[in-house]
Amino acid sequence: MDRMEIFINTVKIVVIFLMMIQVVPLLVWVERRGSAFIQHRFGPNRVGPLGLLQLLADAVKFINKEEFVPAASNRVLFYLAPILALLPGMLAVLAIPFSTPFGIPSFEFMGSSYGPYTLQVQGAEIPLGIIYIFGVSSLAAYPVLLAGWASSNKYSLMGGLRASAQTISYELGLGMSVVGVMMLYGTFHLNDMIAAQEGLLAFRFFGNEINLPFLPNWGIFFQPIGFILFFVCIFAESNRLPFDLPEAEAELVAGFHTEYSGFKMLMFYIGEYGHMIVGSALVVIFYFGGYHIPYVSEAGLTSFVSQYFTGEYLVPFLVSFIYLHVFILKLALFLWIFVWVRWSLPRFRYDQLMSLGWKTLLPWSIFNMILTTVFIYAANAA
Amino acid sequence: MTEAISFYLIQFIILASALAVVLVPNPIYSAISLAVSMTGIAALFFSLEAYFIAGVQLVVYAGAVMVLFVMVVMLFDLKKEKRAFSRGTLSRVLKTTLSVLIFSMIAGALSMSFSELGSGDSIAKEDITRSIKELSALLYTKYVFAFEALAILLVMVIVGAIALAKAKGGTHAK
Amino acid sequence: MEKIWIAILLLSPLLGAMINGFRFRSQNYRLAGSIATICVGISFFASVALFSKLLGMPVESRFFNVSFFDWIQVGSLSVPMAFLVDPISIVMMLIITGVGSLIHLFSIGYMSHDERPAKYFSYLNFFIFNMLLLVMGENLLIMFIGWEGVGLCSYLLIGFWFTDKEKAAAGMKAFITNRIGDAGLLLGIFLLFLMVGSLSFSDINSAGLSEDTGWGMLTLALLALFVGATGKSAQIPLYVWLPDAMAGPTPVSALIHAATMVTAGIYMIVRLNPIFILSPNAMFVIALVGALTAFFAASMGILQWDIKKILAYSTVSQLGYMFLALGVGAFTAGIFHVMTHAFFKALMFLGSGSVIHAMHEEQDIRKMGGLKKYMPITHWTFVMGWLAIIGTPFLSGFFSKDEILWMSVHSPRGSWLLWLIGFITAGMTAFYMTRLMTLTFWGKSRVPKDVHPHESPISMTLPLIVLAVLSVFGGWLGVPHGVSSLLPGHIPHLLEVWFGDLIAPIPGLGKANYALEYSLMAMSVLLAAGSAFAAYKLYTEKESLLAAWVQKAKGLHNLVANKYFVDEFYHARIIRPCVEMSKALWEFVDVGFIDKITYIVSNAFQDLAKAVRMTQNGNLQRYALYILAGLFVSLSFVVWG
Amino acid sequence: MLSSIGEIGLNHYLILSAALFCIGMFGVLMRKNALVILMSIELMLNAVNISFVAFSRYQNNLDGFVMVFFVMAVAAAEAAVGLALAVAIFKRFREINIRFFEHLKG
Amino acid sequence: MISLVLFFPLAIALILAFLPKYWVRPVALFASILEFLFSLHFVYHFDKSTSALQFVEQVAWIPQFGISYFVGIDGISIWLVILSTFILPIIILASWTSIDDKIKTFHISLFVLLTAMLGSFVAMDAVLFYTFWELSLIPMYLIVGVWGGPRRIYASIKFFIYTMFGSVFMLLALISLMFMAEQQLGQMTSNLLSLYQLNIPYIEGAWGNPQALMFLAFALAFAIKVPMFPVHTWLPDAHTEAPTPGSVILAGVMLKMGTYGFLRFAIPLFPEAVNEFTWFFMFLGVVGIIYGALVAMVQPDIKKLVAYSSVSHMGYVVIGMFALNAYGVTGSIYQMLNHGISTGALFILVGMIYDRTHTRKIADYGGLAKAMPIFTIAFIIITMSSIAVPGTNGFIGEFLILMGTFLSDKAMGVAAVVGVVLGAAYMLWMVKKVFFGEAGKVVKETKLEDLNTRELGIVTILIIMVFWMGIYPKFFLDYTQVSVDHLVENISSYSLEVKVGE
Repeated sequence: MDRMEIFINTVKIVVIFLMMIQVVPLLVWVERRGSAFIQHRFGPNRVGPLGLLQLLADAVKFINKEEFVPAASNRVLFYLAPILALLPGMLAVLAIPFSTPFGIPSFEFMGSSYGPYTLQVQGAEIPLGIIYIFGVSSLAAYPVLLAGWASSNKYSLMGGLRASAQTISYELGLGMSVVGVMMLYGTFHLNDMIAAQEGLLAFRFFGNEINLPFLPNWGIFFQPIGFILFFVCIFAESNRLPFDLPEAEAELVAGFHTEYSGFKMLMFYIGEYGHMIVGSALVVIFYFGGYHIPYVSEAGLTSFVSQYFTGEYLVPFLVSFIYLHVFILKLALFLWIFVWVRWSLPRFRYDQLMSLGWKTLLPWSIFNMILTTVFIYAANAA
Repeated sequence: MTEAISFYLIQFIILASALAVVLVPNPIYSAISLAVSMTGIAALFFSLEAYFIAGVQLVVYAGAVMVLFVMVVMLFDLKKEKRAFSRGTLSRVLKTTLSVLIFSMIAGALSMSFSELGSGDSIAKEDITRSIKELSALLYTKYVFAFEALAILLVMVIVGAIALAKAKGGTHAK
Repeated sequence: MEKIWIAILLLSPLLGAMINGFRFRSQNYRLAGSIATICVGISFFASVALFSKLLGMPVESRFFNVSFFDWIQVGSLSVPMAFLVDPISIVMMLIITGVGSLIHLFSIGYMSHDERPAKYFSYLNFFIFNMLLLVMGENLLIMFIGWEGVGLCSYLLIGFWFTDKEKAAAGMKAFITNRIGDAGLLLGIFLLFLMVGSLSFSDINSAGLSEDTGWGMLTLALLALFVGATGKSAQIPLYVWLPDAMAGPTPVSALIHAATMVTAGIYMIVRLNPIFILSPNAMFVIALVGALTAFFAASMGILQWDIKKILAYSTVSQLGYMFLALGVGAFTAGIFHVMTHAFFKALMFLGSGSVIHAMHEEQDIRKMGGLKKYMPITHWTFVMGWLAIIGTPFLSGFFSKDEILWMSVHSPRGSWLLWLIGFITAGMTAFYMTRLMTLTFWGKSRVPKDVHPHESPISMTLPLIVLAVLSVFGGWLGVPHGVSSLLPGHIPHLLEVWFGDLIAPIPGLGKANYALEYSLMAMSVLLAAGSAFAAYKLYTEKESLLAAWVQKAKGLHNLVANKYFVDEFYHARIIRPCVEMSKALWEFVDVGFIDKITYIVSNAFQDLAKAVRMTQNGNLQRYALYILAGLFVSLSFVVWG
Repeated sequence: MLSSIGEIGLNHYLILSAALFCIGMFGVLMRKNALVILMSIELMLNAVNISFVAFSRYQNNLDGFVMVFFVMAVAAAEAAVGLALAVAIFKRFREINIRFFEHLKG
Repeated sequence: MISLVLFFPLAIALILAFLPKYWVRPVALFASILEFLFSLHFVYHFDKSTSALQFVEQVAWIPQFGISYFVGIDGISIWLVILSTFILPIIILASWTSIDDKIKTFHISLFVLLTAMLGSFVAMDAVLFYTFWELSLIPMYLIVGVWGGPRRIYASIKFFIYTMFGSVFMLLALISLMFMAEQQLGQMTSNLLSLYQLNIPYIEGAWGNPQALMFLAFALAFAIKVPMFPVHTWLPDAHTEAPTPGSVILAGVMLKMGTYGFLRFAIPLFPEAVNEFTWFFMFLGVVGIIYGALVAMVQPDIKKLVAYSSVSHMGYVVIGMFALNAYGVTGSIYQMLNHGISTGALFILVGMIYDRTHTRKIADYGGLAKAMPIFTIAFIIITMSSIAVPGTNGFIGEFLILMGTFLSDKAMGVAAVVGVVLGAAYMLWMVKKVFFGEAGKVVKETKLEDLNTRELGIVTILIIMVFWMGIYPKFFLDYTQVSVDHLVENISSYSLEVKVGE
């Protein structure tokens, strides 16, 4: 790994990070427009076409707002919390594979030659993707907690405690529901998982090959229960409705970020949306074939592209490009579901939330795990 | 070289935050420093190519245990302590001296026995997935008894912790 | 055949005891008394049967030795459950069952007002059983069963009215005093076993032990046995229990404390006479103790006011005579006196019982007097007993007592001193018995107004009559040679003939000097008559004179009236120190010393523990420091070691 | 001595581990606050974990990893109970001084 | 068969743990009777003509040290085994109503205790013996400490520490014996039969005299258990504070473990030392007899009086044993049984009256005979057995002991005979105060009921035993005779054989 590659990778990571940040205002817009759509009203439509420039206006507002810090607060932590809030989402997104890798031909720069390189459309190819993501996102409890405490406000503290408790509780269900997926694909590697979902539905059952060519070979067909559990947990993890107890307006004003305003508030938003993105991306990867197109294999796509374009580097790049958009499309769909759900379902009570987490999701995920084990055994039994 | 740099960086973070844990009089900073330290240790494991362990370290320690600590500290609303250290000049001197002495003894002993332990060259990079499979195989065969014992321990701990936390203050209850 | 007779003989009273024992709550005194009396009657019948069998056997083998089963067998000690019926034991058996059945009969009437007659008869039957074991035992150990058994029954019967503390205490006193004697007896048994290697009477008597003129082992053994005898037969120094034993029902006093149990010691010595004869020193001690007991007991009897106590001291005194006889080697005379004494003393006790019954449990002779007219049968039978005991010529007491006095002079083991004591005692006996008669039956009536004396029922008077007859004529079984030579038809000394070889002859016994014997006899008859007359006079007409004498010899009177302060002496010098010492042992040795040592040791450990505990003050960080120090030390070994 | 600064070997990890351990130990010994003591214990446990992983990695042996798992599980358990104890103590004394545990002596 | 008898109670203890409370008593009673019937197997199949060990079972336990599970019965131990199993149903019956707290634990303790006691009597391996010996402490400790009187904790700890103190020395001596076995036999062993073969050096008059030291170490442990004179003070406290069944089992069986230990271990293992110290132990025994009797005389508490009488009675057992002749040894074995029956019965009777009046102060009683005639009769019969009136069991034992003692040492014999008198004195004194005289305080105040059927049953069984053993002792003595003869004849080179064909 030479310096240039490091440089390229750094640039790539920065780009991915920036992309994630840029998605946030977009999502805010979607959220507001979407909620208006669902509630049969207009939403922001004054600034720019379709109100798209509202995002910019908001950004300006955020930046220019007064820096308000409660007098009794712990200043260090008060500032630290929003910064930390960015971290989990940011780090987790690095491990998401958005598309197939493509090559970069060798080139000369400043008198020395570099390359050729293979570029992953992914922050870093981390060997144990899932573990890494879980590990990093488990840190998400801190900012909330710190923010709540540092604000020196009862509502904030309550919100922070609720949030962290919720995060920890649902992390269990989350982790357990994914175990099924891991067992199914026999790997922690996200790329391998995506690769395994290529093509049409085929599996073994008591040693018999069974093909169902009318369906794509997606995880959801193998893990329906796991999918539901995982999806629910993702909602809870990202503190969104119907699990937004930490910031339940009616009870806690705005929970842990009651005292936050302006840019710091924005950072919490970024963190939250980052979670949504990572969660949606994981759903796509685990259960919906990642960047793969249904009924179209990678080889098929390559040959299709090769019909119109040639070039050792160009074709993979284009394939990668197509896959990237397929992935983004799928991602967007799930992000929309997030928004949809938010405006459709009422909020749980806190005890209902906890009992749902511990008494429903966790047992079911364990049941799913056992079921998966049995099926895997059945599949290989001859 | 990169390895060395990253090692020293991580090492610096770990030790600095560990010292902060011990020395900072405010428990909340201690807790946060510890979380940082844990994350640093996870990074160290990562650099040692123990990815799974690193992930678990993050999930268990940084993600769960330390959150609990922070929560408890916050619940009790512990402020900066006036006297963070226990009393007794003699015992303080003794404790400090002994800690330092023991560290220097271990370090000295390690340095002197450097050649015997071999260097990092012998690291064989392995297929990580396979190594995790081996790890789990080991866990469920050779160490299965310990594993089951651990399960029992955890159940007992759950019960015990709940009982303790729910207790009304025992015989000292006012 | 004789096995069955013996079994019947023994088991019949036991069966009676058990029947009455299991229905001890019963108040039906007639049924209980009948059962008991019949059971003893059966025994008596069996005794007679055995007696007649013995009569029909040749002299050399005139005994039954019947073994039922092996009782104890350890090492070379083999004790069979065996019984010996020979001329000596048959005499005792006849006395026991005969007098016993009469007393049982008497008891039916006597106990008619009692709450627990069945229990009483059960005890009484059990006593008979034990007494039979005592006399029939073929070896010392069987005898010992009976020996302790009669003690037990005596204890139970003395304390029969246990709600009275005094009576319970009297029972206990009897048992414990007897126990002291028993301890001696046990030692004697051990010594004999050591010397002979067997406990069987026949083995011991025919072991061929050599004469012990000094104070050798044999003498010691015999003295140990004699200690046992002093306990059971109430001799100095262990006689104290017998007067107190009068706390029991009067028939009990008659049966146990006059006729049978107290003679066990005499029986035992007679049983072992061939070896007793071998030790002159032991014999002398026995004679001396017997003579002294006779004397002192008689003197104490003079000043008693309790009718039964007088009889009790009289019994002790008469027992002293018997031991005197044994001590001088006149074993036959001893047994003879046992027999006659059984008759007249039982008679007098039963008579006194009749009186007491009539007087509603009043025993003080100062509150009696003139009872003659109220209860003529009792009076006349009592007169027979009185005459017998004071030695009226040709009545039973005369023959036996004078034989003893004569033998104490005549026998080479005897001496004039012994005779003198016996002679004076005979005078005193006449005195106090006459005093008793005078105050009780004759003279003015001092009976309280609310008491109406009456004659007892036939079941009580019948035994009196039978015993009176026996008291009068019983002496003819042992007519002394001297007297016999005077009498027409030469009635021989039947007992002597009957015992034959069983009684070892006294070595060196010379030819009898009949003249001396006659004169001694005359002297004692005169003395008895004189003192009897004096007593009558003093207690009927010359009471002022008596009072003056008492006034003059105040100290002596006081001493004698208080029984020489022996009880007080025992209490103050033996029992109390013993208890005090025990208390001291408990408080100072057990609690004060041994426990204290353990406390000191344990406190030392506790203090040490306290010191160590300072390191365990609960300070967790201190603990951690210890761990660290340990780690440091062990690491030091690794690094520098 | 260390052969070179640049080359990272097993000893580096071990010394790091030792340092971390001693820091934790120092905390256990010196701090008054029971919570901080618990944290220090976590530090010590992690120090042990580091040396386990390092050994395991350098000796090509997976047993060390397994041990790390166990250590972690036990540490988590210890933290749970320790915190519950701290809560109990806090309820009583409104403070979490380690000296209050002395009241537990019988 | 021994193992069955030995571990059946343990199994029952386990079963009891899982039974509902109201089943515990009936099951325990039934099991204890069954156990007694099992143990009668030994009586029926015992070969009286040999001194060899019978019913032997041997399984290696810790073969590295030559320790084995080795059990057997001979004439010395057979009746003690039967006594233990005989006492248990009686105890369970006697505690039927008096123990109403934690009955399950109580019965479990009883059964475990039975196993421990039986184990000590049948163990023919020194380490096995030691194991059972120590095991017996724990249930007894619990029985005294949990169900005892007001000062139960003090008493139980005193009991425990005293006994433990002695046992430690025994363990030391035991270990050195095993090492000696390694030197002499080439292999470590704790098999008693092998240990008998050892030639333990005896150096006359030397302080480091190994045999004497080992003997004293063993003797200390046994003497404390017996208990002999200077180390007896735990007994009155333990007896007074223990509940009735505890006292019964303590007096009835546990004390015998000490005297049995003397007979099985101390005497045959160390013949020269025994020779040297015989006078000393006889002296202590005699002191114990007289001292116990004297101190019993002034006790204000019935139970304490009976406890001191135990000291006195056990003194007889000790002197009988050290007489080292057939009479003495037989007598002391017999006296162990007697003491078990009669002192046990006394404790049961005292317990019965205590249940009714809740006082044991002699001064509170008086005139009880009027209120409870049957009880009185029973008590007096047992008293007679205790003071060794002929015809009862006590006489046979005491007579043989006194005779044996007298034959071996006259002075001791004479002194011991004094105890006979004192024994009668304190018992009768107590009987007089409690049963006779006018009605005392509690007798007046309490409505006393005479013995009920259950109590009468217990007492009747015991009284039958009293008379059976007193009237036909041959039945019992026949079993012990050969073994005892073998012991006293070969005292300097004792050895035991295992019955051939086992």
